[in-house]
Amino acid sequence: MELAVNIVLLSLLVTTAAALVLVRGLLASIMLTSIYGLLSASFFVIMDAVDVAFTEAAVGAGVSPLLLLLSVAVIGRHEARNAGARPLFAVLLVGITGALLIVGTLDMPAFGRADAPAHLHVAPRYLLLSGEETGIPNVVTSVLASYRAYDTLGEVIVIFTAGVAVILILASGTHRGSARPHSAPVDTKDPHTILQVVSKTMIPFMLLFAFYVQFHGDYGPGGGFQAGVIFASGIILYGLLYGLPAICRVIRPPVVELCSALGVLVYGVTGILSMLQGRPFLDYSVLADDPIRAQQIGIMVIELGVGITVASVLIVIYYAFANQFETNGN
Amino acid sequence: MISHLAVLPVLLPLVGAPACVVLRRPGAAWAFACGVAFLAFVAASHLLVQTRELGVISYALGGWAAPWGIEYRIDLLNALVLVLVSAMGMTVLLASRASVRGEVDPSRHSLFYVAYLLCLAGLLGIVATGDAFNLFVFLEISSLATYALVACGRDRRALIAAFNYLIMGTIGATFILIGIGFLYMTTGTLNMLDLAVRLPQLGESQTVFAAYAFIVVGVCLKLALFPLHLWLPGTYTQAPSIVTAFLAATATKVALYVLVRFSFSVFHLETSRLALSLEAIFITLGVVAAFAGSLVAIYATDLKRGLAWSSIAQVGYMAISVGIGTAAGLQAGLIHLFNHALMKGALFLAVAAYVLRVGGTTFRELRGIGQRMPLTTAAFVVGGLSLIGIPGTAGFISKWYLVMAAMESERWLLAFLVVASSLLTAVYIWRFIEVAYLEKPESGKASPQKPAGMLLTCTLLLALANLYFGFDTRLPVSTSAGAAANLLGARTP
Amino acid sequence: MDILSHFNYWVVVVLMMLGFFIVIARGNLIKKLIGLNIFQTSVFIFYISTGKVIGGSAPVLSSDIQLYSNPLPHVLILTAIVVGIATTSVGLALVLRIYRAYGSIEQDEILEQSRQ
Amino acid sequence: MMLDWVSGVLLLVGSFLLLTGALGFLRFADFYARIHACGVTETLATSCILLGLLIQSDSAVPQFKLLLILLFVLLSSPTSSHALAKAAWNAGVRPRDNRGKQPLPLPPGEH
Amino acid sequence: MTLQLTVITLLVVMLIALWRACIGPNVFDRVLAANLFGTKTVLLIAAISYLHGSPDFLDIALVYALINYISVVGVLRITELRNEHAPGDRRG
Repeated sequence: MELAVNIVLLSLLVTTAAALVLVRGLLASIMLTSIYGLLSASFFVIMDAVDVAFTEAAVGAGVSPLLLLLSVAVIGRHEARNAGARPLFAVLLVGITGALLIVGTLDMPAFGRADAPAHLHVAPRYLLLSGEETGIPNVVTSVLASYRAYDTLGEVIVIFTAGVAVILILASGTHRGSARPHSAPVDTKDPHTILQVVSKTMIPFMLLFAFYVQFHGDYGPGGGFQAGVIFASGIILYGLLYGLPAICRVIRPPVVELCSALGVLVYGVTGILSMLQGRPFLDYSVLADDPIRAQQIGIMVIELGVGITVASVLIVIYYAFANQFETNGN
Repeated sequence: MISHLAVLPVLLPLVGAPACVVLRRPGAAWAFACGVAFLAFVAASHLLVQTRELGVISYALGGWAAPWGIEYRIDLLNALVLVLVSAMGMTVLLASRASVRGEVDPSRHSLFYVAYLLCLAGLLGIVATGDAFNLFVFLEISSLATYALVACGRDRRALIAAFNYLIMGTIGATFILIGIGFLYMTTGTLNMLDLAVRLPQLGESQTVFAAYAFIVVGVCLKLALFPLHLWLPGTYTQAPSIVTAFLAATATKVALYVLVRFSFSVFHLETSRLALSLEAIFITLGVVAAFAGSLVAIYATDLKRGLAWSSIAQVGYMAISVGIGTAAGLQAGLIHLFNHALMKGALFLAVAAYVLRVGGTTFRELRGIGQRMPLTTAAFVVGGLSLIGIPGTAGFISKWYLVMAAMESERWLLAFLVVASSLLTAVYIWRFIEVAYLEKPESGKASPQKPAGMLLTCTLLLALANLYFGFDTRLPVSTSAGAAANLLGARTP
Repeated sequence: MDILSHFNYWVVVVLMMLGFFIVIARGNLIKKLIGLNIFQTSVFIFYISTGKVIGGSAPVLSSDIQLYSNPLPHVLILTAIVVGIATTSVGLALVLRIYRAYGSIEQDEILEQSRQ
Repeated sequence: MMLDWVSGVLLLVGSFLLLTGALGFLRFADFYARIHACGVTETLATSCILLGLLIQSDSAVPQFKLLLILLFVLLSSPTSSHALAKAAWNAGVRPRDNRGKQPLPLPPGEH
Repeated sequence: MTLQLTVITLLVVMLIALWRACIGPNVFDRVLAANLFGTKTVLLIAAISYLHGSPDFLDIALVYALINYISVVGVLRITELRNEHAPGDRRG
């Protein structure tokens, strides 16, 4: 059954990608991208990668289509028919790459074999010992936040860099920052009362759910990144329905910008604390006397840092994009 | 405290950047960034001294031992590149204040320095790490920051350049990701040292071959090796001059480092059956790049664009040295890596000063600039002579070692071609000298003198460095000799 | 059975190529970014496929499970997904600026304007 | 045993409803007919399937989560159908005849 | 057995939704298709988690439901705002 679902999902993925190649028009493409995100997330569930599925659902089917939609709202959804068409060159290049990839797969260990080299060398230790060493059942969380915590710091810096880059690129005039809530509230002819009422009841629960995901990451799928995305989604939902100025009044842009740096600093300072006591960077053992307890504290704190940065950077990016829209429209 | 030396050069700018966000005044942000970059440079220099004394330094991040955790592994090669990148990053940053004020919108100033620090941290992180996936993460940090920095250029074409760079850079990074995935699949590890131990046990595997191919193509995209150079001329021409100086002096050098690291430390290029064909590919592409880049540079009407093409030519020399693949060849490549950073730093900082003074870099605008800006132009000329490889400059040393390495491996034609392409370099540098000293300035268009003392000082400093390392060659030569020996020695332990 | 053992990888290769094709062949800048997205997501699918152990279960430790799938690719891809969304958002910000500066996001029209 | 039967029946009914809705979504001639087909079946089908699953499980936490999902879908699904139809109308999409060719005449007062 | 049947039905429905998303013809058809696809994914994940016997996956289903709703609202608001600012959507 699992194998059959696997094959069906892969075929659906190929269909979606092929449709993306053929279809013209940006909104249609974005919808297909969103479907692609959902499909790949389902595929990750089949492949036992629950944390990845969680993230891909939130990012591939949620945030990235949303950002694409915001841009298309500014730009228009038209796509020229033959612009930049270099099909022959493209086919050649893609053909070479594909051939190389196929060559690469030929000597690969068969799919799903438990004795593949990747499952024999580094990973077994995580599965065997991470329970004792960190006291956290979700191995993905313990590898992410402890064994390879430095990668995760890099990840937080990447998202922070994206926030800085977006503000830097979209800043205009003499104003520094992501949004200028200068315009009047977007009151449309059609205030969407039903949507507003329903969403308003949901948003608190979404934020609550974000906190659950933040702190439940040790035991099941979830963690700082996913929680940050969900939190930001709740805020963005509010912004979509009540307009940018309304949300900016509640969550002020400069504060969010500072928070995006704050999350990184929380993470970094946790690492530096260990250095000050003569242990390597990000060695959590200095945080408490009991090593397992120390690991748990460390992981919790840095996941918090991740959550703060991710949520605030996504909100900052939303502000910057939506601001483009409003200044463009007026 | 001393045991943390390995991680400090990366960590300081990495944590300094978010702290810098708090500073809203551009002047304060600049000063803070300079301080951070200076500390990183000091740490990197100490690290170099220490590796020269003690050999390889390993630092287990998070306290987890190597293949399970992430490791920083500093040998002579990393340490040299770390010093180079942090030194150039610091110098260009010190020089940047006036130029940024002149070329970038005021609303962007303070975050500009944050992005600069992030880019520096990313580049240093790539060099310091001993973990293949960690390398990818830091590559993306530096790339994202670079796209934003390039987009700060005044002309709207800067946006197109940044976008093209983003597309190509991301394709390159994704290729590297595919390569790392293939490696992980066949070996089960991500640690470079561990990979180097485990890869030979696999014998001839198509997967390993494909992995190497994807990593090389990805890195060469970042390195702008011909024919993957398409993003470079636009990016260098349109970016703010400071960013161009920074990228030219650091980013391609780091990419070369990654290429060398993967080819020799991880993949044991010599023992693999690919060695012969790869040698030929690198040498051919390098020679073509050296000639094509120089030829385009000769016909350029814009100084900045000409220098950008010259960078492509210089990358060609480095590719040649990797292709030669002997200890002497690698040493020549590393010396050239070091010296070229000094030359291009000096040249592009001088260009930044020109932009500040006359508002542009076309040869028409630069007529007679030698009389109006004697010191800056003198520095430019020194950099240019070094680029040609005139004896007495740093450039001569690297050309000398490169030609020697080619002759040592009995590639006489190659040695001849290297010398011949240097003559092309002389043509476009001479063309500038002619414009700068022998032609009359255009009358009527004299923009007010802007205070740019720091910029001038740093430009002169780099020009002097070009002269200094032309005489006192101990630092680059001995370090790179040690590094090259390490790289090749790792093969037959 | 031999075909099945590599089926996943081959399908993923097709996905990568389709994404890569969109990036190169399309002139619309947003479409290029969408293609890049597909390309990267396909690489993620590849990584996750390599981590699967048939008969294994999700790597959340529990006393009654013997065989787990490999958690390391999951960790790597979590990071890579973040990198992907970061790249997309920076790319989109650039596209918005390009639209403001050129009034178009078609490569041809932009090149034409740049030449003038 | 009894519960298993109930759960099976619920799942089957849900699947059947899903299939009919999807068929309508595939075959109907214009947008409003299609949104009618899947918007109406979706709520009941989802409820049936989720209830069927809920009956199958024996511990409280998954049951609670399923209930949450059910609640959420019951709230969000009609809302989004409504909003979608409204947006389509505002954007100028008009009902068409059975073959999807001719626009239908509008009631007086609309334009 | 019925669970397997449900999974198969869900996959078929997803295929249909995908088909509709490909052929359109209308933007709103595609949005509707994506929405339908999303809710079916929620059910699929829930069903699969029972098939697997690991109810942890239900968190993921919940997130899908949330995200799906948000993206529909996003599409609607954005197409609508665009209509207001640029009547008739001048670029197609």
